[in-house]
Amino acid sequence: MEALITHSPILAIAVPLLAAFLTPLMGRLGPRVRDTFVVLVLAVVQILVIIVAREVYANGIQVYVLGAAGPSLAIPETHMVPVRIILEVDGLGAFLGIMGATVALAGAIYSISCMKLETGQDRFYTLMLLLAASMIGIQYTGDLFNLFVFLEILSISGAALAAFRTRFVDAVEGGFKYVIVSTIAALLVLISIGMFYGQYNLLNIAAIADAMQYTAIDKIALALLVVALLTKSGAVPSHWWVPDTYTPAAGGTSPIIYAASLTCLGALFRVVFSLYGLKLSLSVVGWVVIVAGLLSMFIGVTMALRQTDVKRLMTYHAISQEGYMLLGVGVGLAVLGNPQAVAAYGREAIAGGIFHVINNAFFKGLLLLTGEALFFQLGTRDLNKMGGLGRNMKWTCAFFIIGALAISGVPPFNGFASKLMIYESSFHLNPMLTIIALVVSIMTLASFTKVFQAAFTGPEQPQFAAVSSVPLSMKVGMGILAAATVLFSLFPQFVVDTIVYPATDALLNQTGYINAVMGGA
Amino acid sequence: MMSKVVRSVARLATPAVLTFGLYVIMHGHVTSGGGFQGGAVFASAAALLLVAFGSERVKEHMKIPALTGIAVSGAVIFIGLGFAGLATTFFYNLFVGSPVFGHVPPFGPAHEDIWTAGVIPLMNIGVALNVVAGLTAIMVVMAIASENKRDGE
Amino acid sequence: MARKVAIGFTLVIVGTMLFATALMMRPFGEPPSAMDDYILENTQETTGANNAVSAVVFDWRGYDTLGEATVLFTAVTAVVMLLRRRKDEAPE
Amino acid sequence: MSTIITNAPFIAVAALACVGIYIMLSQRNLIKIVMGITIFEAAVNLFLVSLGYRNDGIAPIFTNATGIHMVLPVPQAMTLTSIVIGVATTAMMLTLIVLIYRHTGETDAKKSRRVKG
Repeated sequence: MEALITHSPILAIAVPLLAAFLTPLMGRLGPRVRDTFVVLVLAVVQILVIIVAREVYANGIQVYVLGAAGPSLAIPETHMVPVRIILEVDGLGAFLGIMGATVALAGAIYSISCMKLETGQDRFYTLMLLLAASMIGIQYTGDLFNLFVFLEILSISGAALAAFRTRFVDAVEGGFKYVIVSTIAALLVLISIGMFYGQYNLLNIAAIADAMQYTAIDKIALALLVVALLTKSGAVPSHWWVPDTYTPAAGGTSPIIYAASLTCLGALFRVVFSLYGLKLSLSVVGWVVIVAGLLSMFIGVTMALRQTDVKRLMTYHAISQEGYMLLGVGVGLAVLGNPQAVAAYGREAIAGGIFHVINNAFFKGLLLLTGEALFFQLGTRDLNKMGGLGRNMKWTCAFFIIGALAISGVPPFNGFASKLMIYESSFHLNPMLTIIALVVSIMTLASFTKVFQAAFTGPEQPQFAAVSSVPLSMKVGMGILAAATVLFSLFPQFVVDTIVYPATDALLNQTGYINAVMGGA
Repeated sequence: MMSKVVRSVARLATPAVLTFGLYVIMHGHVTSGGGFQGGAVFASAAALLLVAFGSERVKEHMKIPALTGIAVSGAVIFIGLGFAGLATTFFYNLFVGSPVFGHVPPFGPAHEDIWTAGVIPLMNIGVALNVVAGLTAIMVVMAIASENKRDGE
Repeated sequence: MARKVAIGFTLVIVGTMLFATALMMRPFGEPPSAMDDYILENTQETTGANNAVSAVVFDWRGYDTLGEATVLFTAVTAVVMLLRRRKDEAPE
Repeated sequence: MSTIITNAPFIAVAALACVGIYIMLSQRNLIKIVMGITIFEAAVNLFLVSLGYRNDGIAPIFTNATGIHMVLPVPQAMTLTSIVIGVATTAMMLTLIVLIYRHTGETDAKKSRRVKG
């Protein structure tokens, strides 16, 4: 047991990797064996991630040194800097690890019956496991170059999953856009890694943060990293690839690809807070993030109002919700240098932003799955052709209502809880921010009311009269995310206190992050 | 399918390329080279055959399921060696000092000694299998895809 | 026209950043080397390998190489999956 | 002026990267865009490997070495990783171009990429 806890960070990454290598062989034993195998592995990963999280919340940052004579031997004797790759799991990493594992599990279960008739399923599940492993790998790593490597695994598997249904031209184009954007973003990350390496001869995040002089080159590297990771997470200046990629993504993969984008957002927070921290020119960077957030919110929701494709509409809301996360974290970032302001509202703002990340992964993922369920049953995503489906697709309808209410921030759902934290705290910085956020929230509600009316109420369409309820595994997949949403809605304060604030404090406490590797007081 | 000259040269060159690739893979831990480089050399032989004989003939000998199997086994060997070190840490080099590839040279310039470096030579083999099968599979699949297109036009 | 302006603008910004970095970077050929010196001095003792690059690839930073092999595996899986023969296409 | 001469490799990297970015942005043909990305990638690899050069250093291999003044090994390992990753992404991009071509009969970004939303 002790050994399991010690090695759990690496096992949470290595087990899905090994399973991904074995999935093609499992496929030869038949689809049932393979599906069971994949779901079992993802369940094991979920357990491992929770073990890691418990350990992190109980005993602080977990460090695991790969290949050393002991897992906690971060710096070799007679030496000053870390040499080997180090996994460093802090509150944020553990928190986003739980998010990734949960969404991956739900998506995999959902896919079992959704993908039953497709060819190439062995490789589909292989890529799904690789995507899950890379999400956890990005969150847990403490090494910049390793982050780049896992970012590439994420990009390639994500693009392949988005393009999986190659018979549709939009799927192929979505995958192509995703791989182009990801490759360029990853190369920008790699250049900035080279800049750090050239100056400090270090690759470990904590060690670079410790040695950081904040020279002009570091500022350029910061710009490149922020641009690259914002692009990967789909915030506004480079949001154009998001709808094209998520909309055609097959089966249960669209929420996983969405969670992968949120993972990149987590990597952005890691870079800004743990790598640079207080050395930043805080108000400038904070306001850049706030403005990106406001634009994402506003442009996302206005574009969503015009859509008639149900999944495409949801993806624009995904952009818009990402704006809330950036707004919350940006407000916190802008006042990071001022301890009183941080205590008064900065900490709450960041917590709101981070809480919104996990909430979104659940209810946005749920909405994307209901959109895919409609497509699965009807063969179309066009809202104008739907109607009266509430009678025949009761479960999908119920799940949609949960997701839509939560995303619009209607009390008492968890979307309201996290948005309230963002409203309250951004009000202190500038009341205008709160007003814009509120308006966007109302527009979100309006947009989802429209979808609800178009798809589930109204006269029954004759060609869809025979539509039946979705298969069991799809219900279970949606049910997992719906249950998570409801659970978070029932006990928001408990969730905030047990997992959100530890993640926030991990971001705020840069010294703690550095000392976990570098030692010292 | 290219002309007879090209095919004969390809036939002659392939064994040499394969031997050199094998050398690069097996000596990766003592001289420059390694699993990736040697694997790429090895796969270039497949590229040569594809160009010389055309995908129609080559794909009869290089089946995708077999190539996938080889790639999987290579990757599993590699990650398995990582798991093997788990008693200490993941990726711990557990064969240093053991009877298997266990010699430890003293610091400084050394003579060529194959029997060194612990798990590194084994990992080289695993990676090489992965790279050879992977690159070959990519080339064969792409060649088949482009031939189908030509037929359809 | 707008497109050309946008291209020029991006190019100027990125180009300035890159050239500025090139000029401000420490002189070529005189790198700081705390981490790499440690690796060079201890490679033979710790890993037994004479080839320091191989030792870095498979031992000191072996986990990166696992990621790298995985990237290749991912790409192979993806390419074979995407170019699969579809059901509606006639078999040969 | 002297910086330009001593740091000539880094400047070459910047120039090569600009060429790659220009091709990436200005071309309409998907294959040419991929070529631009590949050139940019080559620039990044050159940057990484040039970071590890030490004046008069030899290759970091102790077998039959002539001294122990060696160049840094880590950048070489990173470049190796980045090259392999580059191969993987290029294969992925080309595959998707093949599929786009099958659907549309075009490799031109303007004609094949439908503008929506």
